[in-house]
Amino acid sequence: NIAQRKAESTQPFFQVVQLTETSFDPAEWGKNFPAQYESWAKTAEMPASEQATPPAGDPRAFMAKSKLAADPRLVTMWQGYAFAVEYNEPRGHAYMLLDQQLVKRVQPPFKQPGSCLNCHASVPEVLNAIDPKDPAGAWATMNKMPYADATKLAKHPVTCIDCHDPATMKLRITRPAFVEGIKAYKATQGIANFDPNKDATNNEMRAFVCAQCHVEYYFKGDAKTLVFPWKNGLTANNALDYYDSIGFSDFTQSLTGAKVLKAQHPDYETWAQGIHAKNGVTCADCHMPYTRQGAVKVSDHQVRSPMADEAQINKSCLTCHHQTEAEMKGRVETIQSTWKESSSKSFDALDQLIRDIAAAKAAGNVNPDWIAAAQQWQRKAQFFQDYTVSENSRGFHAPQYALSIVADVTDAARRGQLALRGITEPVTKDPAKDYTPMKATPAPTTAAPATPAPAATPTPIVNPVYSPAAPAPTATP
Amino acid sequence: NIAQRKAESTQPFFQVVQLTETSFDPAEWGKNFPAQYESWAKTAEMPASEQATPPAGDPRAFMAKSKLAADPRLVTMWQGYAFAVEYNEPRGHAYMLLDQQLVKRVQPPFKQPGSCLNCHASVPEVLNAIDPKDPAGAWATMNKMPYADATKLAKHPVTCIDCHDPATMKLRITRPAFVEGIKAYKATQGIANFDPNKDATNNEMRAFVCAQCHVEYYFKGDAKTLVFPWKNGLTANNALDYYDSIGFSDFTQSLTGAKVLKAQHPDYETWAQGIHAKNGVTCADCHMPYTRQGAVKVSDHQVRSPMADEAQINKSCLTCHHQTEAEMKGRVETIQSTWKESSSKSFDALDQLIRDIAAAKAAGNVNPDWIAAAQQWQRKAQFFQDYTVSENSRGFHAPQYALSIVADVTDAARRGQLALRGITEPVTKDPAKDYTPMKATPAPTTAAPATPAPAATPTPIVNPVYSPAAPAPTATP
Amino acid sequence: MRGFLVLIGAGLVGVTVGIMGFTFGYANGFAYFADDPATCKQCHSMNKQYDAWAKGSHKTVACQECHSPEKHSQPVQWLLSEADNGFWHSLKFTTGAYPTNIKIRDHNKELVRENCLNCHGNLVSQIEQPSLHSNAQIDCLRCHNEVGHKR
Ligand code: HEC
Ligand code: HEC
Ligand code: HEC
Ligand code: HEC
Ligand code: HEC
Ligand code: HEC
Ligand code: HEC
Ligand code: HEC
Ligand code: HEC
Ligand code: HEC
Ligand code: HEC
Ligand code: HEC
Ligand code: HEC
Ligand code: HEC
Ligand SMILES: [Ca+2]
Ligand SMILES: [Ca+2]
Repeated sequence: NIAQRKAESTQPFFQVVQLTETSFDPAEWGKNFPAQYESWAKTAEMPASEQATPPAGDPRAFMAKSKLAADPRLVTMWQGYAFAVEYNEPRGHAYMLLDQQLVKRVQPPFKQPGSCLNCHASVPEVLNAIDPKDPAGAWATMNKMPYADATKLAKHPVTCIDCHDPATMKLRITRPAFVEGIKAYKATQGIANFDPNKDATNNEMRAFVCAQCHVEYYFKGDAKTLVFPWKNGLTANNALDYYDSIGFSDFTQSLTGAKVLKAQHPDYETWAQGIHAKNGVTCADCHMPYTRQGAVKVSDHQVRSPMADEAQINKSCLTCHHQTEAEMKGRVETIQSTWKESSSKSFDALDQLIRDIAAAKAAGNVNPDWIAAAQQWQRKAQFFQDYTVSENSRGFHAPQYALSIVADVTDAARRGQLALRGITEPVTKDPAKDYTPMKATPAPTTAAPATPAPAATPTPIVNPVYSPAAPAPTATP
Repeated sequence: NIAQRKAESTQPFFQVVQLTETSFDPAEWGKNFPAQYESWAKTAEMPASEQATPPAGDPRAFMAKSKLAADPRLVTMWQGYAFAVEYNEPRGHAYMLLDQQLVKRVQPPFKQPGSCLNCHASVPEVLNAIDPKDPAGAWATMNKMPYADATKLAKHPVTCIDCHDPATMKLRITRPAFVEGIKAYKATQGIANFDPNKDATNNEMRAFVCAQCHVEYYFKGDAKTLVFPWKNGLTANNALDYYDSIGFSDFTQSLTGAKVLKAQHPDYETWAQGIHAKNGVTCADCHMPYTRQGAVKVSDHQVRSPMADEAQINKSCLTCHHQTEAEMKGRVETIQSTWKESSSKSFDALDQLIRDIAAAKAAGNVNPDWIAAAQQWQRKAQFFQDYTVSENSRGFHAPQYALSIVADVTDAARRGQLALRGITEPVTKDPAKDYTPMKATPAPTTAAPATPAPAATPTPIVNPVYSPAAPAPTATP
Repeated sequence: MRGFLVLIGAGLVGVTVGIMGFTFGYANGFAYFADDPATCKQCHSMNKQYDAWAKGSHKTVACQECHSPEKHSQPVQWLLSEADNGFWHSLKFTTGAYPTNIKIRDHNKELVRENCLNCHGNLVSQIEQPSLHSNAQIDCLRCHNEVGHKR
């Protein structure tokens, strides 16, 4: 009621308890910040339409839907890797620890390192359990531990202490992988020794806290150190160049023998290429919009899709856009369906390349150099396709950029199919300089000649036949 | 000074002359509307950086730059058609008639119909010269006339009377092709018998007047009637379906023998797929922004690029976007360079398909059915590539949509190259239903097996060998 | 039975009028009839617009000059609009049943559009001219929807 409203607006919160670096229990924080705590807890809510029934024996009442069932081309692409066995839609933060503990990817025969916890648990609590005196050392220990052991030390999913300084409530970065990653990235922009906890603006932090997890990553060496591949920049191309330069691959694709990469949720990197990022619109603006709570506005800690319902669209999009909720929904649907249609075509191209290489290996009569070239193209095509389907906005975070990745997938996959047949096509850098047009003789007229005679020397040869002595085409994806 | 301002503002214009349907001379209109007339005349201005030197004997002091020189892949693509001989950047409306009269495409050996005048001259004047009593009959006559004769009747480029009703100054449509086209398109939306001059809103008219010319078109039959292919809708796919359904092609590509289409400046159709169109932002908003003239504001009739200079960016973009001029310029550059990079890759794919087909025909040992299938793919790839490079905003009018066309080009061209080798790849419609993943045996583990054994029956066969008895692959682009 | 329903009906009207009276009075609904922007600001719901207005190009123009019919030339419309808006604002404010980002209703948007012309009629006389007899033809807000108070 109004009397209460008027009171609320003058006193936003009471300092009920003193919070410290060992206030691991979010309920403690909730005494000072009930609105944020309550909405944070609501990440356990899940619309019935998104729920799936867990297999027999699973302790969960419901889980998220399978992405493998929705598009089994994922299964083909991931042959030789744990993802081919189980991969689901993401859901609320409340489930991150549980869903990780129960996924088949951490069960035998698969083995995972403690590193996995970086993004699925309240890490300060884990490090404290390992060694309260030496967080850096504890982190190294956690990374190398078998997952099954490490996860026993974890008690909560991401919680207040992971994102906030208990003394000032300021946002802060708690993950070493991000500190290193953003330092490397800022260096490419000419900014040396960037430290997000000292140098970042408040607005940057509103994306950085999310970018500790919603990013592409790999585990480096035997130490299983979590690393973000940002040394060359944040694009998909930059990441591929980085992995190529260090000779890294996640697994050997078992159908083709290609050494391939796994791309995971590059939400932050993709957002960074879009127009929202360019205009300083952050993850928190859309996924944690300000919500009227009586007379004050608080950040909605029920992190979720801004399209969840009309009220959510109103809170997030309509802060900046003067359109109706229905119009904003329509915009998102148009972008996502354009992406979906195009990325399905590129997925076919990748799938067909994989089957082709498998068939060529089975046939046994194909030039091994051609196979090697095709595998090299598969590496690119597969990383890019994985990149775009693992990104969680289905094209929305950067619509044009996402489509440029899709276009590259098709080109790489189809070039791979041609390479497998001995055909290497050039890439035109500057058409005005390094390209000569092919012209028909005689000179063209409006009425085209009935039997055109191609003039230039026909390259490449159609259907080259394999002979082990033939010069090997160079593999240069 | 203030007194003068007040006088100007209460009397926005003096009805100096009475305008009628035979006021063909824009200078007459200029007596009533000096501001609009002066800016209209300024379309003859051309920045020095965009000027090229005409060939010897050409009456023009300067002309626009050659697009063929900037990207000679156009020359290869257009073998067998007049465009391969001359194709330039567009420039101001003042030049439309002259540039058409002097282009090599209307000189022998090429023959063009009077239809060409629809978009390059003040048409009411031409029709009046043919038959002042019967505009519809005069239009039919003009279309069929040889261009060389018809153009003698034209005196002005597009002028006031083409866009405005002389009695009310309201915007109006003067081109039958648009009246028919928009009627067909609106019918696909469930609106029957739409007549733009009666049913369109003022805001629609601010795009419709431009859409009389800045659209993809073809000349129908011997009557050479100008027609816009909008029966199925406004997308590139819709246009291709339309042409396929009536069995139309513009020319036979002389290198490959494929029956192909020419796409011309689909500026309106592309804009219509973008977010600006969805928000009612019209061509006039960006290309004819309001300009302060003393105490009144008027539409800038110097139709040109909104990026021409800072002042222009300010007038057009900054009305709605509260960023700086430099930021808006940056946005456009990002969009255009992403488009440029991707569309260059797709152009390579098309170019390589063309060379492949030419080589296959020259070699003479390739299954004719495979060649036919490849030609069919060329038709699609070439129409789409032409569509995206002939559109004048280099991706800006609908950034994501433009990239989806580019992605389709690569897919079609590369499928064509495969078809030429006897390989027909399926298209997955609903992966959850009509797709079966290929799985490796044994079951995958994190450590991938050293020698994977592909299980599923390998399809398709690598390097099929031509034998005239072999079953022909179906050509289904 | 019929009498019973009438009784309930009467009761409902009474309760409604009572709530109206309370909310309208307590939530300062009468402020709506004043011309001073500070009266709009009495509701925190209007803070965002007020703050942006105070920094904007129209800080010399009162809220009402855009959001109400012109008082002197259209007294009846003015009164009706004030009563309508005053009532709804008070009710929504009291019940809290309004979204985080409030949106202008269509008829109020139309009203704002017409008010632009009260001040800028001369300036836009040329661009309005092709459609002189239908004011609604050019929508100022398509380009200038942030003039009152940027979001
Ligand atoms: C760099 C951060 C990061 C690391 C490291 C990480 N994850 Fe995740 N994980 C995420 C994010 C973010 C999501 C939600 C977005 C998504 O599903 O794409 C997620 C989702 C999941 C999910 C639910 C969706 C799915 O994939 O089925 C599971 C299960 C999961 N991760 C398991 C693991 C395991 C096992 C590891 C270690 C091998 C791991 N994660 C390592 C960030 C990470
Ligand atoms: C995943 C990261 C994350 C977690 C976990 C998180 N917060 Fe926040 N929190 C944010 C962000 C982002 C903001 C916006 C800060 C800004 O704009 O300066 C925020 C803002 C706040 C604020 C400032 C007022 C407001 O609402 O904007 C409070 C108080 C707060 N959070 C309390 C909590 C509490 C209590 C918890 C645990 C129950 C928690 N937060 C967990 C990210 C997080
Ligand atoms: C500590 C790692 C971590 C941090 C930090 C983090 N996330 Fe997540 N996020 C995850 C994981 C893991 C999941 C998937 C959980 C699952 O499926 O069980 C997830 C899921 C999500 C989802 C899907 C929710 C749904 O209902 O479908 C969204 C949206 C999201 N995160 C956004 C954000 C935003 C925005 C931030 C920053 C304010 C953020 N995340 C910070 C790890 C993290
Ligand atoms: C301008 C608004 C906007 C911004 C900024 C934004 N997102 Fe999103 N995000 C969306 C929309 C819209 C979707 C699609 C939701 C859907 O399809 O239901 C989405 C989807 C997601 C999802 C999947 C949610 C789900 O339910 O499956 C995750 C995770 C996510 N975003 C994380 C992030 C992160 C991390 C950032 C910052 C680096 C970010 N987003 C920035 C609007 C935004
Ligand atoms: C904090 C401000 C802000 C929020 C919140 C916001 N946007 Fe935007 N949005 C912008 C800006 C700025 C642009 C760039 C265009 C412009 O200048 O108007 C933009 C552009 C867009 C575009 C066109 C660009 C593109 O990528 O295609 C779409 C679509 C869009 N927004 C949708 C959304 C949706 C959906 C949401 C909510 C989930 C949302 N926006 C939330 C500020 C915002
Ligand atoms: C449906 C309208 C339309 C028709 C019909 C049309 N044009 Fe054009 N023409 C345009 C537009 C719009 C431009 C400017 C945009 C561009 O260049 O893409 C243009 C540009 C040109 C140019 C300058 C750029 C260039 O292409 O070199 C020439 C020359 C030209 N047209 C000649 C012709 C000839 C010859 C014909 C008849 C065969 C013709 N036009 C038919 C609309 C048309
Ligand atoms: C009667 C046909 C016709 C109409 C109507 C027409 N245009 Fe054009 N437009 C052309 C032609 C033809 C050219 C190319 C002239 C040349 O290169 O000689 C052109 C050129 C242009 C250019 C390039 C100018 C430059 O300086 O590079 C722009 C921009 C343009 N038109 C926009 C528009 C807009 C916006 C409208 C509607 C308000 C419109 N046009 C109406 C036929 C037309
Ligand atoms: C939101 C603004 C906007 C709208 C709306 C818009 N355009 Fe454009 N247009 C641009 C920009 C930006 C460019 C790129 C200019 C450049 O690269 O110099 C462009 C380029 C063009 C060009 C080429 C100009 C040149 O100098 O080469 C033509 C022709 C054109 N547009 C016609 C149209 C037509 C016709 C419509 C409506 C159907 C339209 N535009 C709608 C912004 C717009
Ligand atoms: C290519 C089309 C085109 C041509 C040619 C053209 N106009 Fe316009 N004119 C427009 C458009 C579009 C508007 C904006 C009308 C609206 O929004 O209702 C306009 C508006 C006007 C207006 C209304 C005031 C204003 O500035 O918005 C006048 C007066 C006018 N034109 C005069 C002329 C005169 C005089 C000529 C010839 C010298 C001319 N026009 C040539 C398209 C054209
Ligand atoms: C009459 C209003 C208006 C004008 C003028 C205008 N825009 Fe926009 N623009 C919009 C709207 C509305 C959106 C959609 C996003 C939103 O709601 O903010 C948008 C979105 C955009 C976007 C993001 C969407 C995309 O396609 O990537 C870009 C970039 C953009 N505008 C650039 C420009 C440029 C450059 C100009 C000037 C040449 C311009 N705009 C002129 C209203 C306008
Ligand atoms: C009693 C508190 C209160 C006062 C005083 C108040 N408003 Fe409001 N106003 C609200 C609330 C609550 C809403 C949201 C209503 C909704 O979304 O349905 C609102 C919505 C609006 C709207 C958008 C919805 C519509 O009806 O079109 C406008 C415009 C507006 N107010 C203007 C004003 C002006 C101008 C004043 C001062 C003369 C004012 N308000 C005074 C509480 C108030
Ligand atoms: C009661 C009078 C009044 C009303 C009503 C009014 N304005 Fe203004 N407007 C002004 C004054 C005074 C200025 C400042 C003029 C100056 O500085 O020269 C102004 C300036 C402007 C400017 C230029 C500054 C800017 O913000 O870009 C625009 C545009 C404008 N008004 C549009 C509108 C629109 C649109 C409406 C209706 C929504 C409107 N005005 C309603 C009096 C008014
Ligand atoms: C299509 C976009 C558009 C529409 C619609 C529009 N305007 Fe404008 N307006 C502009 C532009 C652009 C300018 C800046 C012109 C300049 O200064 O060169 C402007 C300037 C103004 C100014 C400020 C002039 C000055 O120099 O301070 C006022 C006041 C104004 N408009 C009022 C209106 C009113 C009232 C309407 C509705 C009848 C309207 N506008 C409709 C685009 C528009
Ligand atoms: C110059 C004209 C002008 C003035 C002065 C003005 N407004 Fe507005 N107002 C508008 C316009 C225009 C809109 C519609 C914006 C849109 O299209 O979304 C609007 C919308 C609103 C809304 C709906 C929510 C929103 O932000 O769109 C509220 C509430 C509101 N005004 C309150 C006020 C208050 C309170 C004041 C005085 C402090 C005020 N207005 C002064 C022009 C004005
Ligand atoms: Ca990875
Ligand atoms: Ca055509």
